[in-house]
Amino acid sequence: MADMQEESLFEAPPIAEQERMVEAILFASADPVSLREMAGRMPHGSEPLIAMQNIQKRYSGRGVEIVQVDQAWAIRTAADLGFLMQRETVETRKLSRAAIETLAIVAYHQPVTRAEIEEIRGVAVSRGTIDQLLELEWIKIGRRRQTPGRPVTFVVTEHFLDHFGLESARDLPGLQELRAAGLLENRPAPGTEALPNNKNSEVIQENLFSDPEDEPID
Amino acid sequence: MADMQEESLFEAPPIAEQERMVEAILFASADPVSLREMAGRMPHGSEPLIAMQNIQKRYSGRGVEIVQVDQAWAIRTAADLGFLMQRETVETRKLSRAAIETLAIVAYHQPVTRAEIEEIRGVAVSRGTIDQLLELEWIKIGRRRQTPGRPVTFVVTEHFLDHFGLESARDLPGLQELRAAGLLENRPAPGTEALPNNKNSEVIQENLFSDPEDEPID
Amino acid sequence: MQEELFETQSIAERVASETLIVDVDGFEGPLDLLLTMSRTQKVDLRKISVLDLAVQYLSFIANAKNLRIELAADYLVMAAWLAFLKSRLLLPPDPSQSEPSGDELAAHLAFQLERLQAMRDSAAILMARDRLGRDRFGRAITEDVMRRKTVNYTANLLDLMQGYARIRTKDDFRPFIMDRESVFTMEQALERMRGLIGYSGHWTDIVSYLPDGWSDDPKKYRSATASTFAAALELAKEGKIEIRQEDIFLPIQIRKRAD
Repeated sequence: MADMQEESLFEAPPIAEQERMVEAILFASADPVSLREMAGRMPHGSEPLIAMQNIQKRYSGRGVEIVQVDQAWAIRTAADLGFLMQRETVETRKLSRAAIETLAIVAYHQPVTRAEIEEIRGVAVSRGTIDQLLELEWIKIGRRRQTPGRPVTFVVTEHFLDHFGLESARDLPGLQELRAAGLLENRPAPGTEALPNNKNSEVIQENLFSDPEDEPID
Repeated sequence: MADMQEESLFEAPPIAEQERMVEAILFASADPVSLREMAGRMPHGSEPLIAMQNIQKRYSGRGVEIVQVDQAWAIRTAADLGFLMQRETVETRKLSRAAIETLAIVAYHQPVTRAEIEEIRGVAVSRGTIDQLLELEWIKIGRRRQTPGRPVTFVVTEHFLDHFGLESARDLPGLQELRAAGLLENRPAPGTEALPNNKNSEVIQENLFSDPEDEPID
Repeated sequence: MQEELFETQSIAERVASETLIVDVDGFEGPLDLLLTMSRTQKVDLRKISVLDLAVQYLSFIANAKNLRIELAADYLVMAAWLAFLKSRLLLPPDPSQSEPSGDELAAHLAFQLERLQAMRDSAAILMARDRLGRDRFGRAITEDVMRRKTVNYTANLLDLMQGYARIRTKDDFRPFIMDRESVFTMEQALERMRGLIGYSGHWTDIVSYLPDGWSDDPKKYRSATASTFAAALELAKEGKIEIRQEDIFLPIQIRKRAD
C-alpha cells in the first residue's frame, strides 16, 4: 500500500502503455483476471477498463479474442479456429488378411452367419475384424437366420459394391473364373502367404502361363 | 501422399486468415512452435512463414511480442513489463557459480566435452552441476567427439535460447568479440605435463612451431 | 597445538591467516585463486606479470602450508608447476633445450586466466538478460493439441478374389511341415491312435503308441512323442480315452474309456 501512495506521485502511464500492460497480464495469467486485480498490478492511476475495451476492439476478428468470464477477462482462441488444436494424420493401410478373407466370404456367401464364416475360413473370426468391416461400411447386418439361436447374418453393402466397382454381388467372379485366372491354383509357399500383394500378383502372372501342377513356388 | 493431392484441390486460405491461425496456434502454446508443426495443423497450401512475419510486425511494440527461438516461434511478454508479473514469477533454484560458469562455457564453446569444461575452469566439474543443467533442459548431450574415447559433448538447447531470449546460439552476447580475441579457442598448453587436463603432447609439439592463434584442436 | 601456535601470533596475523583459510575453501581451484590474485595487479589480463603471480601464489601456498591447511592436490600441483615456471622465467633460455620457454608457458597461463575471466563475464551478462519466467513470460493458459489419426483401409477386387481363392484352395495346400521327414503330425498320431485305442482296456504307457521306427532318431522321437501326447489329449477331450500320470515325470498312461 505504501508503494501505491508513493507511485501516485507519478502520473498514470499513457493509455497505449496501459493497453500493453493489460495485454501482457492477460497473456501471462493462468486464470481470468479481474479489473480489480489488474488495477492492483498496474501503476497507480491506471484505468484497466478503458485499456481493456481498447484491446478487446483491437483483437476483435483476430485469431484470439478477449473474452469476459464472470467478472474477469481472459484471452482465448477464436471459436472458429478450434480445429487448429487438432492435428490430424491420415494413413492408408492395406486391409488385414483376416479382414479380406472375411469380407470375401461375406461377398460370396451372403447372407452368412459368423459361425459359417468361421467354418469356411477354418479359424475363429475376431470381433474386431467384423467390427472393422462394419465400420468401413463394407458389410452390414442382414436378416436373422431362422435357425436355433436366430443368429444374425452379414451381407455386403452398396458401399462395398461401389468401392469394388461391382454392380451387384452376383458380378463377383465365380470359382470357374477364379480358376481360369489362375487364382485357385495359386499355391503360395508357406511363409510367403502374408507377403504384400504385388508379390502375389507376380506369382499369379507366372501361373497363367505354366502348368500349375508342376509349379510349386520355391 | 494421396490425401495431399486431394487437399491441394482446395485453395489455401487467404493470408489474413492464415495470420489468424498462426496467432491462435502461438497463443495456445507455451513452447515455441516450429513452422513445420504449424503447417501440419493449418490447411494445406498455407504459408505459415509469411503469415508469421506479418503478425510479428503487427505485435511489434505491443505488450506481447513474437520471438524466434532457433527454428521455432513463440509469444512472450515484453521484457519491460516483467514488473507486472511478479506473481507469476517462478522461483528457480539458485544456480551455483560452478553451474553458471559451466552453462556459459557450454554456450560459448559448444559442442564441448566435460574435459574441455574442466580445462577452462581449471577444476573438476561435479556430476551434480551437469545434472542440474540437464534437468533445467538448458544443456543436452550432443554428438560424441571423434577423438579417442569418443567423449560426449554438451550443447545448449532451444529451451536455453528461449529462456535467455536468444534467437540462436550465434546471438550470444559478445560472441564475435570473444572469438576475435581468440578466447573461444581450445589452445593446448606448451610443454608436456604442464597443467592438468593437457595430455595431447603431439599437438603441443606442433604448437611450438606455429602461431597458437591458428591452432585450435578441433 | 594449533591453539598454541595462534597464541604466539599477533591479532593481525591471525585475522590474515583465517582469511586465507576461508578463501581457500571459497576458491574453485587453483586457476580461480590465480585469477583472484591477478586482480591485485590491476592491469589488463593480457599485460599481467605471470612471474609476480607465480611468486604470489607460491607464497600463498607456503603460508597456507604453515597453517597446516589441508590443500587439495590440485593446488599443490599448480604450486609445483608455478615454481618450475618461475625458474624458467628467471633463468635465461637455454638454446639447446627444445622445451617450451618460460615466456610461452607464461603466455599460456595468461591466456587461461583471460579465458576463464571471459567466461565469467559472459555468464554474468547471460544471467542478467531478460529471462523467461522472470522478465518475460510465456502463455500460462495453453491448449493441448489433440492428435487424431485416421486410418484409411484399402482393398481392391484382386485382394478380395485372392483372399477367397486362398480359402477355397486351402485344402489343397500341403502344409510345409509335411515336407520334413522327421515330423509326425498330430493328425497322423490321431489316426494311428484311433485305430489302436479300441484294443486297449488297460492303462498303457503312452510311449507304446509311438509309431515303429520313430524311437531311435531323437528328432523323430521328440516329434512323435509330442504329437502322440497331443492326440491323446484330443481323444481324452472327445471322451474316447482316459489319461493319467501318477506323479510328475512318471509315465503318462492312457486307456480306453469304459462306456
